[in-house]
Amino acid sequence: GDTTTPAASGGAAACGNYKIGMFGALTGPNANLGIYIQNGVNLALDDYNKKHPDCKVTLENYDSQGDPTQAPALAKKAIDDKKVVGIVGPAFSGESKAADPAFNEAGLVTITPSATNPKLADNGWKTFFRALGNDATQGPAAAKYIKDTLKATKTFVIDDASEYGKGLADIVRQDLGSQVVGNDTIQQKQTDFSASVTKVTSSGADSLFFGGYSPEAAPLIKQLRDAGWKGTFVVADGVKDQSFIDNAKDAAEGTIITCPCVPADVAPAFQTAYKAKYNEDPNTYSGEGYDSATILLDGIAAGKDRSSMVDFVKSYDKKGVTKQLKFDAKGESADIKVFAYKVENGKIVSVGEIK
Amino acid sequence: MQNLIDNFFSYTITGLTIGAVYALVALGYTLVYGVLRLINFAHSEVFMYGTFASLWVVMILGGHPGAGVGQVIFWVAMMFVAAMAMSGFIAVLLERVAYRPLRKRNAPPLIALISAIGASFVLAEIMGLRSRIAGWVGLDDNLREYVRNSRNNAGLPTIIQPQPVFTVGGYHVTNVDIFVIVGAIAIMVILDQFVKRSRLGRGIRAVAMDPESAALMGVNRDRVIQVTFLVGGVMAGAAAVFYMLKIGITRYDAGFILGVKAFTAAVLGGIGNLRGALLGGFVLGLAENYGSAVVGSQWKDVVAFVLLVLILLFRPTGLLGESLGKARA
Amino acid sequence: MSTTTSAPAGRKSSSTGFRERVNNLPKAVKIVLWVLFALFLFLLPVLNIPFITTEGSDFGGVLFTVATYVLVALGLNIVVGYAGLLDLGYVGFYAVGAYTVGVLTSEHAHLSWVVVVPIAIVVAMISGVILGAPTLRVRGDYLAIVTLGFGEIVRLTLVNSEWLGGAQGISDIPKPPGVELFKVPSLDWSSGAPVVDLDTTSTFLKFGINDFVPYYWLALGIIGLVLLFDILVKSSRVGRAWEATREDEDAAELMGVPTFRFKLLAFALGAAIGGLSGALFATKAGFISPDSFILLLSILFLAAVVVGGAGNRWGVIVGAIVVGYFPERFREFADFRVLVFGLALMLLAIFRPQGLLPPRRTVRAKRADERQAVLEEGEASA
Amino acid sequence: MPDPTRPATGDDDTTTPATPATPATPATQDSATGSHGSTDPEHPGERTLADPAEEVTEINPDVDIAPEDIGVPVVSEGERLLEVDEVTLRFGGVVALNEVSFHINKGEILGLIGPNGAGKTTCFNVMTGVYQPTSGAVRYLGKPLGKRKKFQITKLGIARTFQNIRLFANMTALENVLVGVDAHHSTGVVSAMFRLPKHRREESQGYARAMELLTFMGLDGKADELARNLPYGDQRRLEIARALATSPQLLCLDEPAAGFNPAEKAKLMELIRTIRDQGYTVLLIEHDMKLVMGVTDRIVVLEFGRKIAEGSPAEIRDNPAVIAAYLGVDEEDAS
Amino acid sequence: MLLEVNGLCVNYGRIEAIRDISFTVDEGEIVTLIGANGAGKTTTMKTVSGLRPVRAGSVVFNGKDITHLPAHERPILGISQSPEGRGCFVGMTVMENLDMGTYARPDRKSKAVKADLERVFELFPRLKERSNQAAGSMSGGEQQMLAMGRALMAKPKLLLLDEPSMGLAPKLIQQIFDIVTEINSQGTTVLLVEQNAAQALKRSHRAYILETGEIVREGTGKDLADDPAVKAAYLGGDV
Ligand SMILES: Nc1ncnc2c1ncn2[C@@H]1O[C@H](COP(=O)(O)OP(=O)(O)OP(=O)(O)O)[C@@H](O)[C@H]1O
Ligand SMILES: Nc1ncnc2c1ncn2[C@@H]1O[C@H](COP(=O)(O)OP(=O)(O)OP(=O)(O)O)[C@@H](O)[C@H]1O
Ligand SMILES: CC(C)C[C@H](N)C(=O)O
Ligand SMILES: [Mg+2]
Ligand SMILES: [Mg+2]
Repeated sequence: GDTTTPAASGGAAACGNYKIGMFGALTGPNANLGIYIQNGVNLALDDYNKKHPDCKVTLENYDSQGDPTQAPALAKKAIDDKKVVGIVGPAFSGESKAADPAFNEAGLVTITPSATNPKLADNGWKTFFRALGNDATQGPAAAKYIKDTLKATKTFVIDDASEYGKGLADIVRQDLGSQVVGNDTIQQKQTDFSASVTKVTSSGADSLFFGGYSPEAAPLIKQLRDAGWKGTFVVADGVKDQSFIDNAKDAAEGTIITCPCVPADVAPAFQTAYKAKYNEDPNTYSGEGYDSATILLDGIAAGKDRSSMVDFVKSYDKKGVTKQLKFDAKGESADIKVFAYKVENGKIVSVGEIK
Repeated sequence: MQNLIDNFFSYTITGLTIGAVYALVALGYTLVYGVLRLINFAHSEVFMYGTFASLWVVMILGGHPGAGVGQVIFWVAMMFVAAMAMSGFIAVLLERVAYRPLRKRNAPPLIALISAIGASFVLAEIMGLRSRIAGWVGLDDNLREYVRNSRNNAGLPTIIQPQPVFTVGGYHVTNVDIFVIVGAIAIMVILDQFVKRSRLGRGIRAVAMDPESAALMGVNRDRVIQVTFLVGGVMAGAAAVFYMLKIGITRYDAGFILGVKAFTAAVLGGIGNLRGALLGGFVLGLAENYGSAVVGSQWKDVVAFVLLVLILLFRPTGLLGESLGKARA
Repeated sequence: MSTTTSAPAGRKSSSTGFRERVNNLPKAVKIVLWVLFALFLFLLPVLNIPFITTEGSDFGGVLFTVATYVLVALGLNIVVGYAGLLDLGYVGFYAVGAYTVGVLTSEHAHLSWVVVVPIAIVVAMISGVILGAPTLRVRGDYLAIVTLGFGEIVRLTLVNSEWLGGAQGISDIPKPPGVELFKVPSLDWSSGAPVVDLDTTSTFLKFGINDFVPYYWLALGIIGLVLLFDILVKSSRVGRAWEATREDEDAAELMGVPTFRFKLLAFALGAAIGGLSGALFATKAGFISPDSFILLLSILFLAAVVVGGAGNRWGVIVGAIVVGYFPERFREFADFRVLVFGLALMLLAIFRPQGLLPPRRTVRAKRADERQAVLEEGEASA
Repeated sequence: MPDPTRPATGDDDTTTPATPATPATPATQDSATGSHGSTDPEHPGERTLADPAEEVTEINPDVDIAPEDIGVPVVSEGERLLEVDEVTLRFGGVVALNEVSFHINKGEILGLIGPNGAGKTTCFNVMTGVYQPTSGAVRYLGKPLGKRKKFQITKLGIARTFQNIRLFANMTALENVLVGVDAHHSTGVVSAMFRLPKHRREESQGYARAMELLTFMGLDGKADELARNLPYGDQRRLEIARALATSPQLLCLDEPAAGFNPAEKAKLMELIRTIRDQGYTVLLIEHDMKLVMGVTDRIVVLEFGRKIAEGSPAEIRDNPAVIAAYLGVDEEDAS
Repeated sequence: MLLEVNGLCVNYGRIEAIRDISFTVDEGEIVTLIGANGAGKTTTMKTVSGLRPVRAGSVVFNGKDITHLPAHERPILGISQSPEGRGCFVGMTVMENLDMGTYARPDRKSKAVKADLERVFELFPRLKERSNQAAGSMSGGEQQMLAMGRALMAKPKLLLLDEPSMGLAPKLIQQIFDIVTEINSQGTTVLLVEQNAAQALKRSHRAYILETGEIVREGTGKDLADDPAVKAAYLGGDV
């Protein structure tokens, strides 16, 4: 956009040496999801710094490993760093719930490119913004896909008891109604799913929805396939991660993944730039990460600091690479789309928007 | 409950397979507890290294689904060799580094537990940081595959395609199920005989009960302890192979929970008692599965621990009783 | 620990010579030293002393964490150090304390913090009795696994119970009521020499979300009280009964010690202190979930007690500082910090097998052992 | 000797450390020689032997260690204190006690003898609540002990020592005795926490009594030594002190002279008499006939879990059944 | 000379338990050490069997310097000890304990072992009766028999007996001394520690008297037994 502003031309004196924060899992089992986002954010920074070579903005990483218990301390660290004017993240729903109260109290803006639990927006946090659709739309979309596209009639639903996984699975359960033939809950870090496998196979389900992340999804489907279960495995954005396929190997084939993230080809210019930098296609939430960072960078360019950033984001309304970037009163994205993906020949490919 | 009745055999078979893994790992706890009277906290990592060894050997040999019988047998045999060697080695190393120095300093048993915990962290973290560590060594690109995403899961290709062999009560018992259960029992029978026939068993018990008198009988304590760790490690290696065949995925922290379970199994059966470990492993595996069926998978571990508490209340030294005696009042 | 390098803190020093010298000082001087030491502890979070202050994470928060570890270690020391009961599930009581606060102030009721903390202590104590009454008959190492099971049962119950907030936990735990008495400015060392930074202040005692220092002060005060309690109880018949039970349960019983009752008492007191610590944790965090109460924490707590010197309260405090502070201090090792921490535990175990500050009797025995080792090795190598 | 005004605590830091009771002598070779016997190192064979009495720690029979009033009904001298009534105890196939009956009168020293494995220690175990008899009963002051716990029985006034020493190895001698004294104290957490008067009174009285007992047993110089560092003989004596500390009516000694040489045994014999004279009743298991005959008023003989004889020492010495079962033919040698 | 101890010094920390003691045991002898509590008898025994490290001096067995040989290698050479306090493996049965005695015997699989077992059972019928009872639940005296039996099962060249009569009934004490004499006559050399000094001296070829860690007198058993000073000090003279 046209972001040449007085602040930037004001030279080094007015330059705030601002930083933006990236809050999410950069290491640990879910690191891929964080890194996809971080890549997008970095790209936005590159763009900005190219335009403002005399007043660069730097990125500060807050690696939560996706662990809610580590989140509050990291939030505190970000808050104490007065140069940080906005946060992209927290990436996961669990850690958002743990960290956002502190951000709210400190008045530090957070734009999450990926945390999808609907309840996050209900806390009245002034600093909370979500640059994508939440699970209140993803859940029904998944249910719709199962019913209408897969034409499945018996669905088993499993969740991982996490803020995200359970929240999403419950919505799916509700939408599928009587079609749900069984439920189960597993634990994060669990590896032996034999009991769940027995339940699924004996229920006669032709499809299984799993609300959770890839470290559990991979062994779950592997053990299901080993036990001879032939139905369709449906998961959501938490499993849209290359490591799912790396680990489940052949068992991953045919898995349906829903995601409120746009496919790479929706924004060709972004796709090209991304590919040039990282030598691969943009992945889950890379575009959303780019957009979220861009909003904050636009704010910096407009001379906003930490305290004035909230209002800037609130009134933001521009076209980003993924969608029209605009937030409602609760901080939710105004423009919402959910897409379906499928695992084919060891790749996650888009099969179009779920409408 | 209805679920359990309907799928009783299914839960039984899956319970037995995972129980077999618990039992083999439990042996390591029980053996070491037998000589040193301490919980070898790092035994779970000994097991975890075995899972990686068995995984890597399949990767090196290019294991893939749908191969011929001969090839599969070769792969599986190599998995055992690699895992047992790796786990045995780690166990012996552990004894050297984390326990022997303490023994030489007459450290109280609790501090040995701390040393073991430290060793457990170190071993797990080394595996979890293998990509970083490999980076320093300037790793050849060919090896990238082995260290990629070192904190995430690593999956084994399905080299044995599970095939139903026969059906009980509506459940198809697969070749993998049979292999795991029969294999584990066979290994344990061999171990039991080995310990009984060789002087090792007597040596272990003697050292545990009275190290001074044992020395007077000519028992070499250091050697007995070392062999004990080795045997425990080799058993964990075997368990690792069965685990990989059944579960198919491992991770740098995969040992932790399994270790807790296996130790529970050892206590359940009567710690220090080899057959107790076997029984404890199977009982725990079954209880978990039956429990999951009745009250839901999320309560699986709760069922296991409640069972443990109940059994200990009624049989304070485990199902088969411990084989370590106490002096009388 | 680095704090012991400063003057009065040296009381913790393991050098008996130093300790004797301190003990021989006139009473007035001792009191002054103690007061200075207390003042130092009070100001520690705002002094921002280079090297000691953690770069990676907020120092006030780290100090608070260390303080909860110290509290937990004092409680666990009663169980493990005094009564000799190996408890691998201590985090269970910590969780009970935290969740009592969570449930009664946020999830299902909105009672005042001041009311809830005593309730949390009592609930934790009751849970200690409930766990102890049936299981304390189980001996030695079996108890370890039973308690471990208890810790896991508590955690899994939290995960799976909707009523307790499930895996998502409980948020919006209110802050304790504060009084704003005075502001304490902090020191800024960025220019090399300390400069008083009037902009960064902590208010005594205003409990907010983003200033952890007042929580540290609160915890410090509570530690003082618990310490006093510990000293008084240990030096009584109760302390001797624990010790006798630990040494030889049958013999103790035959000498008239109702060992079961005393073990249960140790369990209950330990649990109460653990619960208190958990309550503090919940208060400061404002958000608790089952992930905060994993088995690993029990093990770290135990490590604090053993590494410090089970049975010696000053030792376990040092141990708690090591276990609570080092992982934060090691943040610069980033990914390698758990590895470094593990190595540190192993090295501590090997080079301080009796703990950093072993109990008095072990010190004595150790000195004899060392001399013996020297004599024997001297000959063996000759 | 430690300052008697010092509160008796086992704590590390609340009290100023007492000066060590036995100053540590440096471990140099020369400083340790020459304190015993003669010193000509060239001719060890020429040495005069040390006076054996010098080797034995002096006890102080004059110290008043009479049992404290613990609320047990007073029985007068000669009345029945404890009665073992038709007690049978089986361990699987082994009948350790077979309908054994005997009684102990207040103020006497009763010997319990018999071949190895006859059931003597088991008898102690039944009397102190370690085992429950399969049938029969143990009556104390006329009331059956029933299912009372071990510590309750101790509080009623039965105390014992162990055949294999079982001290609290890592506590000091003083602390060991204090644990025994504590048996009749009741301070709990609350009174300790607020240092209530009851607590202070019990602590100071307990400390005084413990020191008295140590002095009586000749161990006052070793009050601050760890039990495990004491020589064997001192450990045996400390066991007796600890048992006496519980203010028992009945003191049961299980082979207290095992491992002692004749001179030491003689001392012990004196000691046991003195203990009785201070108002205790003593039940003694011992294999050394000289000791048993010399000190006991009455003897009960067990064999294979059965009582085979009972009577005065002189009667027992001449009882043919006892000779056959226990003493053996060459009686002179055995003593 | 089967055993030769030269200038031996052993410490427990700063306590010098034995100082510069020297003695010898000839093949086929019974040699007794007597002395008061804490004189250092047990320490001497433990040093010979390797349980205590030596500070100075040497131990030579059968011409071989074994001063620093680990304890567990000494049974192989033919040294066996029945320790003070018995040291039975409490959780093992009586039978298993006796089995442990043969642990280091080169001929442990031969028939000789069976014969030795019969012999031990003959000496101590109680052990045969209770061969499946846990050693820890045996009475004190029964455990003493077991310790002795276990040492015999090792068929040593040199048998170290530390207070074998402790806790035994008078009749059995008699028997123990008979056994010692008998196995000695069959060729086993015995080093004996006894508080029952009168008996021990009567049965032994030679004896040493230990006082506070030093040897203060030596002589034939008979000479010492007749020595009035020894009588007064250790034989319970006229007490
Ligand atoms: N727990 C037990 N299980 C089996 N048998 C036992 C048990 N306790 C004791 N016995 C047996 O009961 C008998 C009596 O033992 P006890 O210890 O009372 O003998 P004792 O008279 O004290 O002998 P000693 O003089 O050798 O000490 C012995 O044969 C012993 O083996
Ligand atoms: N483990 C130990 N630690 C410290 N000192 C010890 C230890 N064992 C023995 N001693 C000391 O060493 C000295 C010699 O003890 P030792 O046991 O050899 O004597 P002993 O002649 O066998 O006596 P007893 O007749 O009591 O068996 C004694 O002073 C004793 O206190
Ligand atoms: C990165 C995403 C997969 C995170 C997920 N949508 C959550 O809410 O936790
Ligand atoms: Mg006995
Ligand atoms: Mg001795």
